Amino acid sequence: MIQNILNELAADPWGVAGKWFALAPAAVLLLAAAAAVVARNLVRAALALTLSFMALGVLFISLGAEFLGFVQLMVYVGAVAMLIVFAILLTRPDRLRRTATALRGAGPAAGVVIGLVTLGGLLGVISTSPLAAGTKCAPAATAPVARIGEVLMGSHVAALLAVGVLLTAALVGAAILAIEDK
Amino acid sequence: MSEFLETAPVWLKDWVLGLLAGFGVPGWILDLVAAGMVVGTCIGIFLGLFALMSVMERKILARCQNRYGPNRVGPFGLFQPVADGIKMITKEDIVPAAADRVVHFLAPVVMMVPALLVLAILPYGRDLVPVQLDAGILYFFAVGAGTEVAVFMAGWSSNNKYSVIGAMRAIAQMISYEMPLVIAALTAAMVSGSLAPQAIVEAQGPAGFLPGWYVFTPWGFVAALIFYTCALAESNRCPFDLPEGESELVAGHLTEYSGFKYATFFMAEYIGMFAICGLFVTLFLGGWQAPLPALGFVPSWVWFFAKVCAVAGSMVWVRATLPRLRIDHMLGFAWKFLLPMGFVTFLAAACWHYAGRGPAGWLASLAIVGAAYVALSANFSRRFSLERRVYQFSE
Amino acid sequence: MNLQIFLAISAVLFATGLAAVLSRANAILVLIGIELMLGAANLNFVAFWKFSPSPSDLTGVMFALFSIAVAAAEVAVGLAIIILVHRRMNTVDVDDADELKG
Amino acid sequence: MITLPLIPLLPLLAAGATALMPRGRRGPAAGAAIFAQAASTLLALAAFAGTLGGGHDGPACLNFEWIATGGGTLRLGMLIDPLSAGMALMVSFVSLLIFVYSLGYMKDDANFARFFCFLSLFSGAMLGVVLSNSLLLTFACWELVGLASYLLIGFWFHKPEAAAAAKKAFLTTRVGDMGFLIGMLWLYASTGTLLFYDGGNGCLEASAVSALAAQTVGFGLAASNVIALLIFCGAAGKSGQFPLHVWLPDAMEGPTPVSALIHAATMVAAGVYLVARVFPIFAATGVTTGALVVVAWIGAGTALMAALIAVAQTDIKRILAYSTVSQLGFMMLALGVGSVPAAMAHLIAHAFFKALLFLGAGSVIHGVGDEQDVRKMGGLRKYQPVTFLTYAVGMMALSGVPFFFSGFWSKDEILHLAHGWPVSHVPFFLAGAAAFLTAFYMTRQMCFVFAGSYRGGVHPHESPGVMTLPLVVLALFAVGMSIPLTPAWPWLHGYHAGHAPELDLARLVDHGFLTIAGLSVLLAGSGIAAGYWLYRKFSPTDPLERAWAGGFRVLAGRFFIDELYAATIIRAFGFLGRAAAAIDRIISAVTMGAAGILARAFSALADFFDRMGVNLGFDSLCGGLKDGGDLFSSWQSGRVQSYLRILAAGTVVLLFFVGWLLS
Repeated sequence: MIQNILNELAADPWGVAGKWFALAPAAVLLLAAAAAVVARNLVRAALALTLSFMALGVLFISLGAEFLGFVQLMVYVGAVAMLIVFAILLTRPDRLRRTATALRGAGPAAGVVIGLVTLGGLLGVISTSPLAAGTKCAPAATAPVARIGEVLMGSHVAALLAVGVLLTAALVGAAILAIEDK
Repeated sequence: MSEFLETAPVWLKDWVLGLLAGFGVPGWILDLVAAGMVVGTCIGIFLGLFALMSVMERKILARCQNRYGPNRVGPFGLFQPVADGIKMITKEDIVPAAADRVVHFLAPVVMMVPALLVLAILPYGRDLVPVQLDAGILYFFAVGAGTEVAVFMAGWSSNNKYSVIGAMRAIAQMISYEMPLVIAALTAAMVSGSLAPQAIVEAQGPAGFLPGWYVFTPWGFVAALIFYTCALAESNRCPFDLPEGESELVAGHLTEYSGFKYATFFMAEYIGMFAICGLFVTLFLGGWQAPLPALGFVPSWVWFFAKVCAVAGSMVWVRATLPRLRIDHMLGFAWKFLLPMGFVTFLAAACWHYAGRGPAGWLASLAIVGAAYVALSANFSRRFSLERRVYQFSE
Repeated sequence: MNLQIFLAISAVLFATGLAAVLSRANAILVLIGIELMLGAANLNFVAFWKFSPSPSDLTGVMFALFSIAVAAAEVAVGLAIIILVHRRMNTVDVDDADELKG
Repeated sequence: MITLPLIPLLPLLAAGATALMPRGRRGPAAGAAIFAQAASTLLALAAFAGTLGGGHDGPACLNFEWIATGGGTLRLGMLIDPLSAGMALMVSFVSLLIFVYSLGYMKDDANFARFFCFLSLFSGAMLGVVLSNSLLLTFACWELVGLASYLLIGFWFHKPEAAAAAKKAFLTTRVGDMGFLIGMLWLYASTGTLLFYDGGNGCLEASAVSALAAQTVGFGLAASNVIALLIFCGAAGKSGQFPLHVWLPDAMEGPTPVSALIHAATMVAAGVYLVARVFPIFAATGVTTGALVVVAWIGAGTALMAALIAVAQTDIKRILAYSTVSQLGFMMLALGVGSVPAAMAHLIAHAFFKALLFLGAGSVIHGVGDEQDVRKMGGLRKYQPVTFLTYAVGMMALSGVPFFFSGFWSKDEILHLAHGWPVSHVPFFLAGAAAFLTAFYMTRQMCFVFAGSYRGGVHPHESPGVMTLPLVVLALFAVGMSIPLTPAWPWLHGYHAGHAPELDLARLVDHGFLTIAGLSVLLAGSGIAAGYWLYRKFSPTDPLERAWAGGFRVLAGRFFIDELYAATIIRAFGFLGRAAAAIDRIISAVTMGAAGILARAFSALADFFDRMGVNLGFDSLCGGLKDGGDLFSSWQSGRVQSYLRILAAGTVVLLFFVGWLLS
């Protein structure tokens, strides 16, 4: 295994480096996500989440979905992360109460165990699935902006309108929920 | 001669690469060198512009206020930025004891990164685009979103109430003004049918002997004004500089920064301002296109930077002219005036396009934006009608 | 670089989010977990699109795009609910909001 | 042709612009509404002029693709043909007059701008109904019209009666619209299109209609008949036909211009128009069978019933409202006996003189200080001369005074057609009785309002010019419309059929016509004479009430239909409630009894065990049960997260199980 990698490295160092470098965003993504989940400080969790969003966007871009990656950055980093930050600052717990961010007790442990079991199951399925083993990367798969526009305004136009309505409804609903009672 | 000047930067790069290839340097090193030359040139030019701007701003402000401005260091005070830089670097770097040290340190870095990243897609000249991106405009805004994170990091990590308030105000302002900014930018993208900056510039080529810049159409003029206003707000410039208002918030999220970190923030804000001016020029002022075809002998990149400097200079002028707004007025302006106006401009641009881009479209879009302006401004100004000032103790 | 790697990354991300949802007490962290799970799903969509036989249909990308839009709406409403709960009960701890206790 | 969509769009745009204006911008709001309405009237006039030439085969359509869904495309369209052009011109012109009138009537209302916004919305939606070439678009505009009607009836929502009336109107018409919706879906399922005319593929064109007629759905009914009856449910709701007429009189709680525009001239006629528009479906299996028979019977019955009720009402607007219901019944009767032109003739004539009557009533109400009870008026002839004269014109047109009033000719033609209906003669007699009563109650109202001496408190005055001008214009039309309606020069029939009419005075002395015309002159004359004789002197008790108090009370109580509905619904629910309570009692008695027996047996057993085995661990058993209860209770922790954990664990286990099953 290691010998294979070394041989490959000797043959085409730049290609191999590129290959591993392409997985760097994935590593950042997973580490940042883990940091967000275990953080004690809520704001740091939000910042780690922001980093993981950025890494996910970069991953999308490296997979050829440039437009989607930019949308991910714009929506999640520009809007969702900031919303979460605002929510954190607006709901600071009282100093007297427990901060309740610690990972303790049987319940949380059970949650972690369920997460791990799920992970095991998923990885097992992925490693044995014939679908995953057979397919190779299709380098031609890109999503040009013009094509996205055509698809969005063509066969998906009903969904686009529905999303517009949904977002408007969510905006109004969120405002009504969070508005101060006069 | 003009052809040579036009292609001189590209020629220079090719020459260096050819020289290196002649020495038998491997291909991946050549790639690195090519990228490094482009990046280095961009950063170098914009740092130079920043230095020039920092002194020119003070001198223009001084002119506007009937005084001299810096004139001690070097001829006409032109070496002032050097002195400032030395001062900034040698100052002590103070971190508050209660601060979150890691985030406090990272904030200026995170601030600087998007400011530099967005420079990659601007078309500086006919052949000078560092990265040709299909969705360049979207990239600009997507990467620009990182600035908000940086501001929040700076404000929160300082552990100081003024910093947090300043940061939250800055973020609220940026998010609010980002909407009309994007809408205004999208009108230009829609009309030129592309999100690629170079394609947008090419779509604004000369129409006969007149420039085909979008700012010379009714919808384009309005969209340019909206974009310009939002650009001022996005780069936290006067009259929208209240997040860092020194008289109310002791400089907001910058309160606890000093020395080189402060200089980094300062620099990032100025480079961000240049970048957004560059986008403004690209979208509405014809990018590197010469104003008149007859002036085409001047290299395109000269035109680009001339326009950027002119727009940046006008921002200084605005700063010297207008007072600072109140926060609710500022947010209300974005949501109740700029955003609806942006939507109407969108509609007007579509009308202009479907009416054949000729005089008919011109009149139709003029009518639409005119009617919307009258209706919206009447509605908006009614809420903020100024009352007659009463002098309580003067009688 | 094959599909499996991306599916594995997505699985780890999903499990991380699930663990957060099931074990963190703070409602905002629960929401963060949900966002991670949604991100994992989007990554799956994009990966399957990338390795699909007909990528020019853009099905996966479209699905991810709409899922991002829906997620944005979900975050807005979710955070509004959290703020409302905080205002009413002065807590953002999901375990403290147990008025339906048997 | 290309300007066709502008006719409904302009008022809609005006409504949108008015809605966005800040409160209290009265001038711009009214200006925008009236300007848009005037422009759309001009466009309608141009479209009407375009259809005048004749010789057109079929309607001119403007179809377009509205939205592309995954499987196919949904198409909408506009059309112009004599039917819709005449209706559009009438609607836009009457609307324009009523807009102008509202300037005066609503002058002092605080929500003046809102009123014009709603009026514009209504007018745009109504024109959409008229000009639509797709049942779907018709339905959408139909519901918009209903919304506008709801908003305008409840315009003075601070009055509880107005709010209740708005709700009643909305819900009652919704009952009919449900039928309409089902009919529309059925039509779409059977024909695959909702476009009326689409170059041979529309749902009203020969191929689709004959396919519908050939399809039998059960009880010997053709699909076309069932669909037609379902659509007629919607039309009956909107046009106030029995049994859905109850909302229309209550709708008079709205401002009077609204009553005139919506609840007399245009919206209530939309039902008639709808039936006329989809007439090919109604007539798919012939004009003397199927759905049209139902339409004719309901029309005739409604005409007589509403006329009877109108005789005993005292509210000036309610009398007119029941009269409207009655006249709509006439129109439905005309459609039922198979004549679209006759129905449209009466519709258009009625629109003008009924709008005139309502506006006149508004002028009266305005003049006597918002009093609506006719017993408290009287002698207004002297104080409001213009209103009196125009009102008299409207009254004579409605009563069918011969020769110079449009109502005479259109009603006469309906009577004539009903007489010639091969199915039954009963509707003809019902309609004749209704015509007599119409003349009677209108005379009664005139006597109450304008004759005698003034009995009210406020000093009456004539209304301003902006209100009387529309009255005069409408009065001219009420008279002038008689010209294109005479059988001697049947212009309207020719217009609908697409050829030029010719003058033939011989038709006036045709034997069949003379009989019916003579009869109808007799009916109108005797109605007026009876009314004048009974009411020439005012008395606080109605002469009819003195003659037969019981019958009068039934009429004044509107046949107690409202009460009947309330009683049946309340009784149905009451019965359900009592039944549920009874079942509850039985079950609880049985279970309690059984539980009592069991408990007694158990207590005996417990007593036994208590004595015999307290020390054998019974206490510990109780403790165990309690612990079990606590355990179960603690599962109901109320904590979302623990529920989630269990859910997730269950899902994971299930997934593994399914995976194991599959592998």
